[in-house]
Amino acid sequence: MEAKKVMILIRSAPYGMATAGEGFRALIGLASMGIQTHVVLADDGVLVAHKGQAPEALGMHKLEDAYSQLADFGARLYVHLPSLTKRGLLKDDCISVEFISDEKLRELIFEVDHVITFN
Amino acid sequence: MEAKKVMILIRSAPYGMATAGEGFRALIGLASMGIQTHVVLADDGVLVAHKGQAPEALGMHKLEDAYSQLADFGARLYVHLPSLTKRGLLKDDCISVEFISDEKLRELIFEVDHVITFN
Amino acid sequence: MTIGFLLRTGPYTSQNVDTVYHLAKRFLAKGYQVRMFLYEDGVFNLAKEIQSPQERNLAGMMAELVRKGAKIRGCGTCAKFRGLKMADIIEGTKLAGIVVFSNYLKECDRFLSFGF
Amino acid sequence: MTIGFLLRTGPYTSQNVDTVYHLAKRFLAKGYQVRMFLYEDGVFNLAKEIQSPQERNLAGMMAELVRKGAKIRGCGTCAKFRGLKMADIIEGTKLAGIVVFSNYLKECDRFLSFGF
Amino acid sequence: MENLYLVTRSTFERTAWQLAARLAKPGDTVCFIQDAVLAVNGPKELRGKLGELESTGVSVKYLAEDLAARGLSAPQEKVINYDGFVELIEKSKRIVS
Amino acid sequence: MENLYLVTRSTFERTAWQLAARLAKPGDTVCFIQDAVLAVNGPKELRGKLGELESTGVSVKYLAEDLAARGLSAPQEKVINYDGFVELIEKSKRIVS
Repeated sequence: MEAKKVMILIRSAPYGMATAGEGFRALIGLASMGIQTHVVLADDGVLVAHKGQAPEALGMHKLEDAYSQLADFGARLYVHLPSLTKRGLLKDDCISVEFISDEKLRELIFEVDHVITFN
Repeated sequence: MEAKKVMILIRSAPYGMATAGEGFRALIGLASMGIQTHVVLADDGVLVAHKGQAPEALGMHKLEDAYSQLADFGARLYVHLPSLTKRGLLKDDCISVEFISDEKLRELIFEVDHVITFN
Repeated sequence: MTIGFLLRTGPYTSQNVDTVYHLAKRFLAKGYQVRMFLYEDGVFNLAKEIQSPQERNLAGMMAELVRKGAKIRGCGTCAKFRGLKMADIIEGTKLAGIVVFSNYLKECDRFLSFGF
Repeated sequence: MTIGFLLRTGPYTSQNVDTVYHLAKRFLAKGYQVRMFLYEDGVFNLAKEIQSPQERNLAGMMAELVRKGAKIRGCGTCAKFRGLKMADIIEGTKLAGIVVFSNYLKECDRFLSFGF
Repeated sequence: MENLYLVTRSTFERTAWQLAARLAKPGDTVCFIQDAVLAVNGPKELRGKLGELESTGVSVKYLAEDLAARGLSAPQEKVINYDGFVELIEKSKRIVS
Repeated sequence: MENLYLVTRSTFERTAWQLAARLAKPGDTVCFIQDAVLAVNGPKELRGKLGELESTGVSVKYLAEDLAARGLSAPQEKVINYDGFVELIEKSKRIVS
C-alpha cells in the first residue's frame, strides 16, 4: 500500500447541512493517519472560511475555528476564488487560506490520487 | 375538528430521491381519510407525470402508474405548466392531468387550509 | 392555536430538526399546541440510543418537547423500511400511521413542512 | 483493481445506495476488490431490521455485496450520533473509525463519493 | 397577513427560491432561513426579483440566528429573530415551503 | 482517459453541474446519472456549455438505466449502461463528484 494524496472537496455551506462539519471530522482523521490532504472549499463550501460565524444560538460549534487549525494537521486549505466572488464575498472576509482559480484547482486535482467530495 | 382542505406540493423528480414516492404514500393516506386533497406537481416534480417511465432496471416501482390512480381516491392532480415548459416537456408527454399557470396555482393555494410540501 | 410540523430529515444531517425544535419550544412556551409527524428519515430523530458527546442531543431535545406537551409521532412504515422499531424510540412518542398525520392536519391552524 | 466508495446517504431516501450497489455488484463480478465506507446517514444502510414488503431490501443488497467479497464498514461515531449500535447491523459488516477509511483510500485505485 | 413563503436551501446551490418568487403577492412574506440566508448576497437574479417584489408590497425577511451563524448580515428592518419568526407564522394564513 | 466528472443531482434544481463544466478539459468525461439525467433537456445555459465542451474534446455521457426510469432519452452515442459506466470508472484516473 503506497501512500496516497487526497483532495477533500467541501461544497456545502456550514450549519444548514452537517456536510462541512462531518467533512472536517473525516479530513482531520485522514491527515492524522499520514495521508497527504488538500482541502478545497468550493461552491457554498467557501462559507466555511467566512469570518465572524456565530452559531452558538443554534447550539452548534464554530467551523471557522475548526478549519483554522488545519495547518496544524499538515493539511493545506484552499478557497476556490470564483465561488467566493460569486457569493459576494471578499478575500478579506475570510480566515487565512490560499485562494485558487479554476486552473489551479484543476492542477491540484491532477496532483492527487483521489478526490473525496463532501457535497 | 372541522374538515380541512390540503394541497400536496411535489417538487422533486422521481427516483433520485424517494420524495415523490413517499409523497404519494402520504397523499393516498390523507385522501382515504376524507381530507380533500389537491396534488400539484411543480419544479422537478413535473417529471412524475412524464409518460414512458421504466424504472424496473433500478428495482423501483413506476410512479407514473401510481399517480394515474389519484382520481380514484378523490384527489385532483395538477401540473404547473411553467415548470413543465422550462424542463423542455410538452403537455402531450404527460399522463392525464390538469395544467395550471402561476395564477391558478396561487388561487389553489388560497383555497386550501394547509400546503404540505414534498421537496 | 395549534401548530403542526412535517419533518422528513434525520438528526445531525440537516438543520431542519433544529429549526423545528427552536420554533416548537417557543410555541409551547406561549401555551400553544404542537403536533409533529416524522416521516422518512425524520423517524430517526426519535432514536433513544443517540449519544452525542460534546454536541446537542437531538433525541433529548425531542424528549424535552414531549415533556412540554408536544405530540410527536413517527411514520411506522418509514421506520420499518429503516430498521427502527417501537422499542428503539424515546418515551412519550410512538410509531403511527397516516391516520394520525391526517388527524394532526385537521387539528392544526398552521402547518409547516421541512424536507430536503 | 480496487474500487472504493464513500456513501453518506441512507436507505430509501436517496438513490445513491442503489447506484453504489449496481456498480459494486458489477465490479465484484469482474473479480475486482470493493471497499465501502458508510458515513453520516450512510450507516443506516446496514440496519439489519430493515423490512421492505413489496420493495427491494437495501440491507439485503448490502449483505449480498458482503457475501460476494465487498468490505463494508460504517463510521462508528456517525452511528453513535444516530442511535445505531453494532448489534443492529448486518453480519459481516462492522462499525469502525476513520483509520479504516484511511486504509481503504490507500488500497483503492479508484474512489467515488456519494453525498447530498 | 396572507401567505408565508419559507425558503430553507441555499439560493446559490438550489433554484427552489424561484417558485416562492413567482407566487408571492402583495401582503405575502418571503422568509429566508437556514442556508437560504445566503440570499442576502444573491445571486443577482434573486436580488433583482426581491427588489421588484418588495416594491409591490411583498415583505422579505431573514432569520437573525441563521444569519449570525454564517457571519452574514442584512438591513435591520428585514431581520427577524426566532421570536419574530414565531409571530410571523402565527399571523400567516398558510406556510408554503 | 483523464478525469471523470460525475453529476448526480438535477441540473434544473441544483447548480452543482457548473463546477464540473468549469473544470472539465479535453480527454475528461462529464457523466450524468440519477436525477442529473434531466440534463438532456437543459437548462439552456447547460446545453450551451456542454456543446462548447464537446467541441473541445470533452466527452458527455448519460446513464441509460436512469434515463429510462424517467422516460427520457439521449443521442445513442452519448448513452452508456451500467456496464459502460463500470468501464468508464476503470478507465478514468480520478472521479470527481
